[in-house]
Formats: sequence, structure tokens, C-alpha cells
Amino acid sequence: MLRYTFQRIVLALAIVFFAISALYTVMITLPGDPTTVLLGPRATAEIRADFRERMGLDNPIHVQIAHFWGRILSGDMGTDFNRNRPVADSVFSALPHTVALVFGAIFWSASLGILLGAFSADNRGSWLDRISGVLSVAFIAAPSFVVALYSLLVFSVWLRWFPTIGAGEPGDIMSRLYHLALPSFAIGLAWVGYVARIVRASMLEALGENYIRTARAFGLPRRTVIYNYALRVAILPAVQVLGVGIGGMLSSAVFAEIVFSRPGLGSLIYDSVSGRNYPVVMGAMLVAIGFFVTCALIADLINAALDPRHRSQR
Amino acid sequence: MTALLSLRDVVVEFPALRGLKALLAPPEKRRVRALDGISLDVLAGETLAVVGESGSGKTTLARAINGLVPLAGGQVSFDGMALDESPDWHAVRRRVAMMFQDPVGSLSPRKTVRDLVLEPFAIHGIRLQNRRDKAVELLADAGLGPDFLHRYPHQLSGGQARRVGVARALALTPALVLADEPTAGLDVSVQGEILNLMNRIKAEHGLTTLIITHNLNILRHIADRIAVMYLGRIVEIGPVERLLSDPAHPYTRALMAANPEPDPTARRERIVLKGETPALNARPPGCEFHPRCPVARPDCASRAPVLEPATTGGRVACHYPLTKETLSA
Amino acid sequence: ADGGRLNVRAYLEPDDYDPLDASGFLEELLYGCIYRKLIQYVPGDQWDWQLDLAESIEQSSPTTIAFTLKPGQMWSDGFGEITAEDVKFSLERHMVDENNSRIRPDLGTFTHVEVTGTHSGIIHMERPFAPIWTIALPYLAGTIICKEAVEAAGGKITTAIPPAVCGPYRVVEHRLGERWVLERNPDFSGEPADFERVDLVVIVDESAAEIAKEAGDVDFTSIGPASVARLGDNPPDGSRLQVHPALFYHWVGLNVQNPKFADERVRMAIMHAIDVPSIVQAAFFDVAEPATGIIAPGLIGHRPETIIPPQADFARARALLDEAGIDRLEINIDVLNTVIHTTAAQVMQATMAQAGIDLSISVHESGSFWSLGVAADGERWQDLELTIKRFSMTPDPYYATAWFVTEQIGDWNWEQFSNEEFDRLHDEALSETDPAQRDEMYRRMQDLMEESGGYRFITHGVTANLFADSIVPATRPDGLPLVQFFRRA
Amino acid sequence: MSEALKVEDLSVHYDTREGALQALRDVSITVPEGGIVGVVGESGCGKSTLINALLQLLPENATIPAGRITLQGEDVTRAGTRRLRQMRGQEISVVFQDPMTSLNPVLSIGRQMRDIQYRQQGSRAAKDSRSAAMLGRVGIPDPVGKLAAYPHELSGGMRQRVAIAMAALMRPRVLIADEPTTALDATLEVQIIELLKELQQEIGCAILFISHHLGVIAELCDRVVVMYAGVAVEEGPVADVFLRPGHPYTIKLIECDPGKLKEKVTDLPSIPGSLPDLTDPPAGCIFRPRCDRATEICATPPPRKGLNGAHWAACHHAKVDKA
Amino acid sequence: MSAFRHTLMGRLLADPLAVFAMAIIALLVVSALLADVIAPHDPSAMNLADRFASPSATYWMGTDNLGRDTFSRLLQGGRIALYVALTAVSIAGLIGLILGMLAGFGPRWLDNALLFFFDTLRAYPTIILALALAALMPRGLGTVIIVVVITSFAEYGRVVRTQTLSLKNAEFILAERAMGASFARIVFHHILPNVLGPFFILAAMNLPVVITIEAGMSFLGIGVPPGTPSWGATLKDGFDYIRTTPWILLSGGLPLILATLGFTFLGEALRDQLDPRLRKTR
Ligand SMILES: Nc1ncnc2c1ncn2[C@@H]1O[C@H](COP(=O)(O)OP(=O)(O)OP(=O)(O)O)[C@@H](O)[C@H]1O
Ligand SMILES: Nc1ncnc2c1ncn2[C@@H]1O[C@H](COP(=O)(O)OP(=O)(O)OP(=O)(O)O)[C@@H](O)[C@H]1O
Ligand SMILES: [Mg+2]
Ligand SMILES: [Mg+2]
Repeated sequence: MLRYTFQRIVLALAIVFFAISALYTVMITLPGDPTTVLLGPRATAEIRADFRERMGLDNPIHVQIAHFWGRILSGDMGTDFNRNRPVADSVFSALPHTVALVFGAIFWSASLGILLGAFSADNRGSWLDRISGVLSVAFIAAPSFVVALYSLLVFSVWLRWFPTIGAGEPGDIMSRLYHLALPSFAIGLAWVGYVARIVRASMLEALGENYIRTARAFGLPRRTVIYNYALRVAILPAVQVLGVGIGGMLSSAVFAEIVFSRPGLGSLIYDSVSGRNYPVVMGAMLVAIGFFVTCALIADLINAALDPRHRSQR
Repeated sequence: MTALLSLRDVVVEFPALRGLKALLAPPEKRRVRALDGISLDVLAGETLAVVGESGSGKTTLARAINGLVPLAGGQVSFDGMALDESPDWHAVRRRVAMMFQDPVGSLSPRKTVRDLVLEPFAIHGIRLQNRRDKAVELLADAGLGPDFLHRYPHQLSGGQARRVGVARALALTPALVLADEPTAGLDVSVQGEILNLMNRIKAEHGLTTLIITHNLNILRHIADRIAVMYLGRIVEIGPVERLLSDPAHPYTRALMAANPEPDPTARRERIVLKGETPALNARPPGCEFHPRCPVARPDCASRAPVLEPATTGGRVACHYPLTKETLSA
Repeated sequence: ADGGRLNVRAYLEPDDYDPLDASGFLEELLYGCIYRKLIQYVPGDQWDWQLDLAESIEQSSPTTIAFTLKPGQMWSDGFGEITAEDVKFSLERHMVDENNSRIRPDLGTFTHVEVTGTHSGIIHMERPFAPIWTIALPYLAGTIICKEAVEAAGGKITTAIPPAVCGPYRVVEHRLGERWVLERNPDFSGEPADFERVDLVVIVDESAAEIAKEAGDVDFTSIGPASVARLGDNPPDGSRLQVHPALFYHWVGLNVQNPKFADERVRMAIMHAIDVPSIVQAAFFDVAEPATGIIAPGLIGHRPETIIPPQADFARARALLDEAGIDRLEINIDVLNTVIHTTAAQVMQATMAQAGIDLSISVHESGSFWSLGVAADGERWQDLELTIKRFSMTPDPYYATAWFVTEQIGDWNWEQFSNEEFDRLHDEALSETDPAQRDEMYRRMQDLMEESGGYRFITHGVTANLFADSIVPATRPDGLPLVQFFRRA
Repeated sequence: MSEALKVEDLSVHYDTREGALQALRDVSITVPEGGIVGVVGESGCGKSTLINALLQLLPENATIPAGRITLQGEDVTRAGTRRLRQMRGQEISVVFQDPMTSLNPVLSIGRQMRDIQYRQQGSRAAKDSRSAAMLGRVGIPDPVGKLAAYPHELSGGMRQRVAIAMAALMRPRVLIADEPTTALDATLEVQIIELLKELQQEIGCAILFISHHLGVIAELCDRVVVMYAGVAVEEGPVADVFLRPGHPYTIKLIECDPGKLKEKVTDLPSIPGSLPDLTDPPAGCIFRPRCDRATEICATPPPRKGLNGAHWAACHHAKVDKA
Repeated sequence: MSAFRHTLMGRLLADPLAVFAMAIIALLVVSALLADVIAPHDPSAMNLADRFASPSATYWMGTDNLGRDTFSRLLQGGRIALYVALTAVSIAGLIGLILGMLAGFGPRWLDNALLFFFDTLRAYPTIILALALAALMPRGLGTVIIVVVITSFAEYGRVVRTQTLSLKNAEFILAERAMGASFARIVFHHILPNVLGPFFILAAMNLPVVITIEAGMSFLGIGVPPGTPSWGATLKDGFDYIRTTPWILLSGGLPLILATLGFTFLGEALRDQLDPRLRKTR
């Protein structure tokens, strides 16, 4: 297990390295010059030239990439092109919000999705199963910005249950959670459906296994059989899917952050890509990809822990 | 008669430990020896039966012969060719056929019976005048009618699938057949049909067979010689009658005596083996069988026996082999 | 505005506290609250200025402005009184090359400040520079910062909280990407601010901002033309709506250097085929007026009407094309991914077909779009055909024409419009002090632009503000908020 | 001797695309208190179906059109789910055919053994020590250590013994074992048989033992039921059935066993023909198409002819045993 | 008749869920194909006088900000949606299939390399990749398709690889090797048919996801060119004018949800029918 963990960590680091280096190359080749986009209309040609030089934009790409990693390794993410402050400030002030958002979404999708899926499988073929099936598939289809906007209208404007914007008062956990509820729901809803379908399918498979028959044959209570014996196995693919789903959730986070005006990595990356604010893009993507890879890693390890059969893939 | 197949000191290893344990364990513990120095000859035209405890390496032996598991040491030669020196497997496998332990599982699930029995021809690029006729002929040999041509493996019973496997193994009239437990899990009637078919082809084509089984009841009827395996080694090998009547190795004797007979009145004398089969990576010192051996003596724990000719014929790896006299005493 | 709190929506996040790095109105929103200037805009419908730090200020000669400061105006945090030295420092640092001031052009021909006393000084210019009263002093570049505090901080304000402020509010906290939290500045020398706390809340999306206003999470926000049309005269309970003509100018530009448009008749055909009223109707919901040029009504240089009427004349366009021997004209228009501009492009696409012009639309996200016409960024600028753009504007016409001089080709002059007379007039009008003369000159310049066949002016748009009736907002004539002057109702 | 388990005229049908597959037809079996009854028969003749029916754990597409199953006088086909759950494990417990898949792969052995004791009093530790004791009884070395092991860490033989330990742990009145020795080599096979015998002595339960290894049945059981294609064709004391079989199928089956042939033969015996289509079984005697004694009368349902005391065969031609 | 009952189609028709799914898909396909015929209005005809009309007898689902008939646009959008979804999923699927089989059956170093490649690609949030690619390429359906392909083939690759790995040591593959079958023969004749089942189900479930990606790109203004009547563009319009015309968002979402229901349930029904184990217990 430790060796497995170790291998996964090395792989994860390598993935981050390659993903970011490739991204750097793509970013630099994108049309759109940061000097024009960022410096605004009043900037003179000299200001721009000076800016290019300061940012090392005139070096060949591989040199820029080497410098980039050199700086990262010495703990410096560079300086925001746009605001004269360290990229790390922008990125690390955004990160907790996105992490909270993603984990909120995972919370919604895991809790509701697993319940819905287990419930469907348990009542297979009944009209309750059909309804929950149609519901969960409809959830999958709902784009997160649509869900975000509608939940905003319904729960914030009409019902006034939840706030519309922002991330809540710093230091006040309740206020943070209160502000988190709707956006994370908007992101999580599609995953509720996805997880529900996966759990239902693997649950049905598990319920047909011999060991479930064994559990029944020993007269174990129904709840134990379904929620302890079958679900424990059925949950494994869902954990895997959720771990990898973080990538998708980071994408949806862009929408939720825009609609709910929350600070976060998603909108930070989106804004800085549009603004060709390379240092911020790179810093934020480094953290985002690092976050993704960590989550996938954790999901793998959870899976390995939940499933004693699990060894390396081979 | 010359040896068609001969093995010398064949060793097969598998990775044993994984994860942290593998990192911390001494190198010799990281791998297990599933086969540890197997030497045997199979003569042209004979049938050698391999018996032994489950997990003793019987299947591994068959796979090692036709290159499905890599050798960690030793030599295998088949009809003069050295199979341990990366031979042209494509050509070798045309002459060495294999029947798998799992009858349905070894058939490609989305192919029809017709495609399955003709698969050897397709693999070896042999053009057939009339594919359908050939398939019918092969199936008929195995006792299946033409109505099976278009069935899929899951539509076959175990016995029928087994017959397809037999038909396919024998399609290119191989020189050597490696049959892995061809009767496991079948009831006695179907079992009889399969063995009869193999016997017939053997008689017609002079087939050489290595048959793995733990069904002791059939040995007498099909085998010329028996090899007994324990913990990846051959502990006794010899003519079938001798091993059945007076086994020299205590394990062989325990095995033969263990066979329950369908006679409710039969009197049974059994040697009850003590303890568990040791793990492959925790082999006992000296004679590996000594912790469970009913007739072990103190020096068995320190000296490892080698295969030596037994007084009664064949060879046995035991310091104190059983004889007729010790048996009756 | 409960409990003395005011939440104002900012449509982007202001960059930072140092005017050197300011780039536009968002910074002004913040600076207006925490800093002061010699003079400030007067809230209301007329462009005018009022005294702030200055007790008196006047144009003492065409190239000098003399001022005296009100005595006893204090910096916060014990940095003492605001002096002429602070004024000198604040203005002159933009002129230092190493400082890379982004707003240096706003100061025009300004050279230096001569300090004549603790509270008095003279602003010197190389040549007369009319916009100094409209753009420089009451806007970003005129922001006065504390010399002592900034020098102590190393010459640049990079701290999380600005070291010394003098405006009615001071910064408590900047929640990156989310909001700026300001509170009443106890050291403010003027009449204390009405609100205990002011939050500048960053809400990029306009629909979201409107919803936030409706849910009571912000007190003041601008809304889009569609909402103006919908709300009309009856805004929601507890809210009020004010619509102001804006200063921005939206126009369709045509790259006159593109060989495809070498024939003047082709250019003119395209101009005639663009139907401005329907664009205004579709994209601006008829709440704005068609523009006559780049200079909005109420400013010096505004033209009463265009040469080519705003309504399209498809027959004319067709005839011109026929003359030029073109049967079907296929052209491309590049637009930014905003609703307004993509809508405008779709309307153009539909209407221009009537003149036999096939318009294809390419939409870009901002990074890609804003470098389309930039020579430093590849070859694309030469192949540009049509674009729709919106430029922001200050209350001086010089700021509008500056982008269309020959020198700007390859930077902001994507139409590659080059006209000697235009360039000369732009230069001269800068130093012209007679308003009537200036007015004349700028009108001529817009005529020149239109005659080139490179410009079809759409509208200046409107700024519509929706706000809680518990506050009394203060805005410039173009509708942008002057938060420092907001009051409770 | 009273009856621990009694099956009367049980039929089970599976709903398939080809129609109703009659997996069991009018099967009657009686297991006396403390007795060991074996069931033999060709693969696919309905042995596992019988067990699933006894436990009311048939798959969804199965129906029971007729029959009664009484467990210690109580009809399980009528029992409610709650009562069924009480019976399962406590009164009747089972060792399933395939030990490789019958244990939950993600729970430790100890956890699974503890879970099934949920009805018992006692602390976790007490339950665990009960489990360990039973593992020791079935001959697993280091039983306390093995509680923490997961199924995949055990060899096939060990898993088989864990399954037996679980069934025995409940001290049931009736223990059912479905081919517990297939896939084990002979030495392990006899160990298991000895174990079952011991347990039966100790707990005094009745055992229903299923196998198609005739030798194992002969060695372990008191009585044996021979099944063919969903029908019980013969039943009686083991010695009677194996030495004086009454039904032609039983006769052939025993003849086919190569273990019987002490001399080498080149042609092993087998029964010509194949199992009938169970969705459309032949009228009358089910074995008729493969039977060389078949006559006209075999087209009518054969009676159960008592041969000798408790030994009967369902064949028109069975002769009453005089011995 | 009874022969028909045994074909896949026959079995599907016996499954109410599959019938429901196929009915929906048929409805979508037919309405997309016949969009020109059944659309009550020209989907791109503007009519500013009638903009933001509520649903009525003339405009069944109302009109948008340019007075175009929403219903007609949705019909036309179905064409684009199906075209994009089918093309993108087939291309991504094909790439994933080939790479996945190579990874699963090839030598270990190739597996590690491909796995690494898959994981690296999956590490990018979709929308960020979309943003970068949209800036590099001209706006249009092609770009949308490429974005989807790049962001999704790794997923297929992984699934196929896992499937292949589990088959790799199956007895029948060993049996093929024992008969001397070549690498290519094993991969294409024996692995491929067996991975196709789960692969098609995944693809079916992914079809609607593609449409949501298109919608997301439209939301950010990087989707299809403006004016194109795609479902994503309709959703984006609905979003922009939510306060004026809340029904556009709903009517834009409806076909998307229908398509998802159709494809997902068909995928699940197919899986149930193709997997003998699941079929047996039905
Ligand atoms: N791929 C493998 N990796 C690791 N160990 C293996 C592998 N294949 C076989 N073994 C081990 O090698 C030993 C011999 O296995 P093999 O399958 O040859 O036994 P066998 O004699 O055929 O047993 P059985 O009678 O149960 O078929 C066993 O301990 C088994 O666990
Ligand atoms: N779920 C099911 N649906 C349809 N038919 C089934 C089902 N389960 C079993 N059958 C059929 O019912 C018959 C009896 O099956 P059963 O499993 O009881 O046989 P068995 O005697 O236990 O065989 P084996 O010795 O192989 O275990 C077989 O023909 C089988 O194909
Ligand atoms: Mg084996
Ligand atoms: Mg069975």
C-alpha cells in the first residue's frame, strides 16, 4: 500500500509537471499579447517593451518554462502582470473558496447521489425507481449555469433563503457554509445524477453477487445487507468517478463563481486566460491541476483502503 | 522410444509480495518459486499424468512448457528444439496443443463454435477448401452434431464446451497435447465421454499427452506414468500401476488413500496428513514434506532428498521411501 | 443600506491602490472613496468641476495653473497635513520613466509642479493642454497621495492596506476577487461620510448583479439595456432606476488598408448597408440614441448629425457595389463575446444581406479580440476587415480622437485610418483654449473619419442605475457613480 | 426420528425467454433430525435450485407453482420475511457451492463472522472469540490472526472451511452444504468430510449434502436422493441405493463411475444421449429418451415404487428388492 | 417472430425502458432531420417587433431577443446537437478505443506511457482547455468537436484499458496465445468484440454530456458562431434574458434533458441486454 501510494505520488507529480509545461507552451502561442490586453489603451510602446522584458516574454519558450519551474521550486509563483502583487496571493486567496466549493459539490453528490442510487437499486423496477431514474438523468443533463441561475432565482430571490453573492464573512463558518450551499448545489446536481446512476448499476450488480445471498442466508437484517454489504462494494466506482470528476467540477466552478460572484480558482483562471495574464494563469493552473491530481490520488487511495483486493492496476 | 518433451531443472517464479512488504522483504522473499527444479521426460506416444495438491504448480508446469509463463531457469526441449531460447512460438504452438482447465472460459465468448474450431487454421494461415465441412468433421470427431455450429460458448454446457476445446486442440493433429484437468467439475458420464475421445485420437494418431488431474479414479484408465507434485517439485514419478498399488512417497500414499470410493461398505485406511500445506515462500528446510509426514525421522528436517530411482520402479524423492513391507507392517 | 452600510456593485475588480497602475474607472471608484483631488466632478447632469482640496485654482496663463490648498486637510494615520509637496509628488511621479505610469497620457503636456508655499503651487505645462481640467485633475491622474507615506513604503503602494488616505472612507479589507470593505475614515477633514461601511462588491455578470440588487445584497448597480426596457417606468418596490446617456462610443470599423476595400465605393456601400437604428433597437432595446460620431452630446466637439444618415440605404449600397463591379461581397466581422456586440453583428448580418453582402461573424474572447489589430501580435492586423468596438471615454474630446491618429496604426487604430489633416487637427486642438474653436476642430475630425468610409457610428449607449430608495446616489453626467458623494435617504 | 426438514412435491419454474424452465418437478425429500442426507445428480439437474428454494432465496424470475417446505413443522413458503430472517442462520444455515464468491471481498473474515452473530448476546470481544474458536474447530491454523484476514488472502480450501465455520457457528438445526468439495484435491476433500461428520456429532444437526462425487456421498451420508433433470428419481439409505439401485438412471450413473473399475479399460462407460429440454420435458418418465428399458408405459408418469423399507425409485420397471 | 425476439432489437423492444428511450431518440432524430419541414418559422428570421413574445399559438415556445421563433430554433438546433455529439463521440471513442487497447494489451512501458498521457489530459479542467483552444482556432462546430474530442478521449481510453486488462489474463486469451495467435489477431479478433459492449454504453451516456459542453462554451461566448441555432446558444440567450423571458431557459433545457434521457436509458438497456449476467436475472 505504501509503495502504491508512493508510485501514485511520483506519477501525480510528473503529471503536474507535464500538464503545466504543455499549458505554458499553449498559452504563449495563443494569439493575444499580454502587453496590449493588460496594460490598457494608454500604455506606450516603450512601456510595453519594458514590460515584455521584465516578464521574460522575449525568451524562447523552453527557457521561459525552465525559468518558470526554477521560480516555482524556489517557492515563487511570480508577479501578477495586472496587479502588482504576488501571484501566490491571488491564487491562495482563491483556492480555499474553490476547494470549499468542490468539496461542497462532492458532499451534495455523494450524499444525495449514493442515497438515490441505493434507494433505486433497492426498489428496482418500482415506479419510485423509475422516477428517481428520470430525475437523476435530468440532473445530469442540466448545465451547471442553468442550475445556478435557477437556484439563485428560486432560493435567493423568491424564497430569500440563501444569499445571492459572495463567499460569506471570513472567519465565520456558518456564514461561509450559508453562502456555499447554493453554488455547491449547482455544481453538484449533475453529479448527483451521475453518482446515482453509477451506484444503482453497481449496486444491482452487487446485489446479484453470491456473498449477498450468503448474507441473506444468515438472516442479516435487510438494512445491513443493503447498506453495509452491498453498498460498501457498490460505492467503489462512485468514489473513483468523483475523484476524477474534480476536473469537471473545476470547469463548472467557473460558471458557479460567475453567477454567484464568488472568488475562486475557476473565475480567476477564466479571467486571467481572457486577460492573457500568464503568471496568474500558470500559477492558478498549477494549483488547480495539483488539486485535481491530489483528489484523484486521494480517491485512488480511498478506493484501495475500502477495497482490500485493490492492488496496483496489474 | 525417445523423449518428445524433456524438461531440465525448470524454474518458474512469480512476484509474491506487493506494496510495502515487497520493499522491505529480502530479495529472495519477493518472488515465489511455483516450480522449483522440475526435470522430466515425456516419451513419444505416452500419456503422463500429473497429480498433486491444489496449488502445487500443475497448471504452471503446463504453461511453462508452451511459453505462457516465462522460465526463471532450466531448459525445455521439444522434439529437439530448445523452447527456453525464444523459439518461433508460432511454429511450436502449431504442434503443441493445450486444453484449458476452464472449459467455457477458454472459448472466446463472442465467436461461434464454427469459428472456434476453425481458429487454429485461421491462426496458422491454412486455407481450407470447405470451411463448413471441416468444422462439421472436427465437431463430429468430438461427438457434437452440426447443430452446434452456430452456438456461442455460453449456450454450451460444460461438457459440450469441453468437447469443443478438445476438437480444437486436436484440429491440427498436434504432436503433444497438454490437457489441464479436462474432467474437473463434470459428472461421471460426461467425463467418460471426453476421456474416451482422447483415448481414441491417441490410438489413431500416436498422440503424446501430458494430462493434469486430481481425479484419481481415472488415472488407471488413461495414464502410462504418473508424476506427483508437491510444492512445485516432483516428489515421485513412475508407472501407473506401481504408483497406484505401492506408492513409495508418503505424500503419494496419503493422496491415493484419500480417494473416497463410491462403496458404502468399503473399509478405509487413511494417512491423515497433519497441518497445512506450507506457503511457497516459507518452504520448510530439509525435506519439504517432513512437517506433515507421518513417517518423518529427525534427519528429514535437515537433509533435502533428491529424486532417486525407487526400488520398485520409477523415481522418488524421499530418504525413507515406503515399500510393500513397510506398508503392510 | 441597512445600519449605515452601503453595497455598490463593481463590474470588475479594481486593480490596486497606486494611481501609477490604474487603468480605468474601476480604480476611480475606489480612489474616489479613499483619496481626494484638487478638484472633483460635480454630481449631476452637467459636466463641471468643484473644488475639493483646492481652496482656489485658476488658469494663470495658457501653460500654468495656480492653486492654493485648503488649510488643515489631514492625512489619516498621523501623516499630518496635506501640502503642496504632496500635490507635486503625486502629479510628477507619473512623469518618471521608471515608474511606468499607465495613465501618463492623461496628463498631456504637464511638466512639473512648482511649490510656492506650504499650501500653494503652480502647475506647469509645456504647451497649453485643454483636457487638464476635464481629464487630468478631476480624474485618476489628479489623485493626491501622501508623499511621506509612499516614500516610506518605497515609492510605490503595494501594501494590502494603503498607508495613508484622505478621503471619506478608508480600506478595512480587500477580499481578493470578491469585495473591498471600506469604513468611514475618522481622520477625514471634510464632513463625515454618511455610511459607516461601504462595500465595493465585485459582480462581473450583469444578470447576477441585477438579481443581487433584487435580493437586497447590493444597493446600487448598473443594469443592461434589456432590463431598462423591461423595468421601464416601474422599477421593483423599494428601488429606483435612473438612466443616463453614456460617453462610450460603439462603432463598426473597417480596415481601410485592406485590399478588399481599396475601392472607395465598396467602403461606402458597406457603410450605407449598415442600419444603425435596427442595431440600436435590437442590441440596446431602443433605450439609447444612434451616435453621430465618437463624441457624445454635451461634450465639446459633438456633431449634430452624420454625413451618411443612420438608416441604411440598401439600394444605394447595391448601386455602389454594382458600380464597383462586385456581385456578392463576402466580408467578415470580428466581435467581442459580449451580448450587445454579438447581437449587433447578427442584426448586421441579417440586414446587409439585403444589399447582397454576406457577413460572417467571428467572435473572440477578450484576450484574443483586443490584440486583433495590434501589429506587435502577429499578422492578423493587416487582414482585419470589419470590427465592432466600444471605447471608453472621458469628458474631453481629445481622449476620443487620440486613438485614430496615424501613429496609432498597429496599436488602437485598427481601421488604419491615416489622414494628415486629422493628425494635425488632433495636435492643434489639444492646445486650443477657445472652446468654440475646439468644437469646430473636433467636428471636422469626425467628418474626416466618416468620409474615409472606415467608420459607422452606432451609439454611445446608456448607463442605467438601479438602486435602493434608501440611498441617494451621486453620479457623473454619464451615470458612473461617485460613491464618495452617496448619501442616505 | 422426527423430521428436521421436509420437502413435499416441490416444483420450481424459472421464467426464461423460451418459456417456463421446470427446474424442479414434484420433488419430495425428508431429512430426519440428526440425519445426513445426500443429493446426487447430473450437473444442471436442480440441486442448487432446491437449496435456494429451501432458504427462499430464489432469483427474481423463479416461481414456486406447487409444494410445501416444512422446517421443523413450520411451512417456510408461508413464512413472512421477518420470520424467514429469524429462521435463516439460526434454524437453517448453508454452505454455498462456490466459496470463492460467497464471502464478501471487502470485509474481514472476523467482521463477517461477527455480523452474523448479531442476534447473540455478548460483547464484540466475546463474539470474536466465539468466531475464533469455531475457526480453530474447522482446522484453520492461527484462528485469532485469521479474523483480520480478507477472503482473498486465504486459499480456496481455507475459504471453504471458513464458510463451514460460519454455518456451524450458528448451531443450526439443519445444515445445508452445496458441493463443498468440488475443486479441492482429494486430501482436502477427505478433511472436509471428516469435519462435517464431527460437527454433526457435536451439534446434532441434520445435514443436507449435495455433491456429484459418488464416493463422497457414500462415505458421508446415511441416505441419498438421486435427481435427474429436476425430478427426484430415487431415494433410500446409501448402502441400498449404491449397492442395489432401483432406477435405471441411478444404475447407469453408478456404472459410469471409473472408481468402480478396478481394471484398466480403454473405453470408459457413459450414458448416451443428453439432458432433456427442461422447458419442454417429455411426458411421462423424464429419463425415457435415454433409457434402454423404456417401454410404452414409460410415457405415463412413473409411480414411486417402494423397494425396501425407506428405499424407493420412480420407475415403472423397478423391482421390489427382496433382500 | 420468435427468431426476432432473440435479436438484440427484439429484446430491446421487449424492454419498456428501451422502448421509451428509443422513442425519444427517434423523436429527436426525426425532428432534426425534418426540421426544415416541420419548423413553423424560419429559425433565423428576425422580427424585432415580436421579440420576447410569450409562448402562443404562433410561437409555441415564444421568441428570443431578436424575435426568432424558439421552437423552430430548437428543432434546427437538434441537428447541430446530434451532429456535434455523434461526430465528437465517435472520433473520441475511436481514439480512446485504439489507445486503450494498446495500453491494456501492449507492453508495460506503453501502458504506463499511455496511462500517463490519459491522466495528464484529464487533469485540465475542460473549460480551460476549451478556452485555450477556442483562442487558437476559428470559431465553429469544428472547434467544439475538437475540444470535446481532446477532453474526452482519455476517459474512453481508460475504460477500454481497464476492460482490456481484465481480459488480458482471461483464459480464452491465453488459449489463443497457446494456439500461436499473433498480437494483432488477439487484439482485433478477441479483445475488440469484448470491449465494444461497455464502450458503447459509455459513449451513449456521453452523448448528452457533449451537448452540455457545447452549452457551457456558448455560455462563455466561445461556442458556435452567434446566430447558429444550437441548444447551447438558446440556453445562453435564456440565461442573458432570464428576467425578461424565463421560459427560454426552460425550453432550451427540455430537448437537452430529453436527449440525455433517451441516450442514457438506451445505453443502460443495451448494457442490460448485452451482459448475459444482467439479462438472466431480468
Ligand atoms: N500469475 C501468478 N502470479 C502469482 N502466483 C501465481 C500465479 N499463477 C500461479 N501462481 C501460484 O503458483 C502456485 C501454483 O499454481 P498452479 O495454478 O500451477 O497450481 P495447480 O497445481 O494448477 O493448482 P490447482 O489444482 O488448484 O489448479 C500457486 O501457489 C499459485 O498461487
Ligand atoms: N436464474 C435462472 N434462470 C433460468 N434458469 C436457471 C436459473 N438458475 C438455474 N437455471 C437452470 O435451472 C436448472 C437447474 O440449475 P441448478 O443451478 O439448480 O443446477 P445444479 O444441479 O445445482 O447444477 P450444478 O451441479 O452445475 O451446480 C439448470 O438447467 C439451469 O440452467
Ligand atoms: Mg491448475
Ligand atoms: Mg449447483
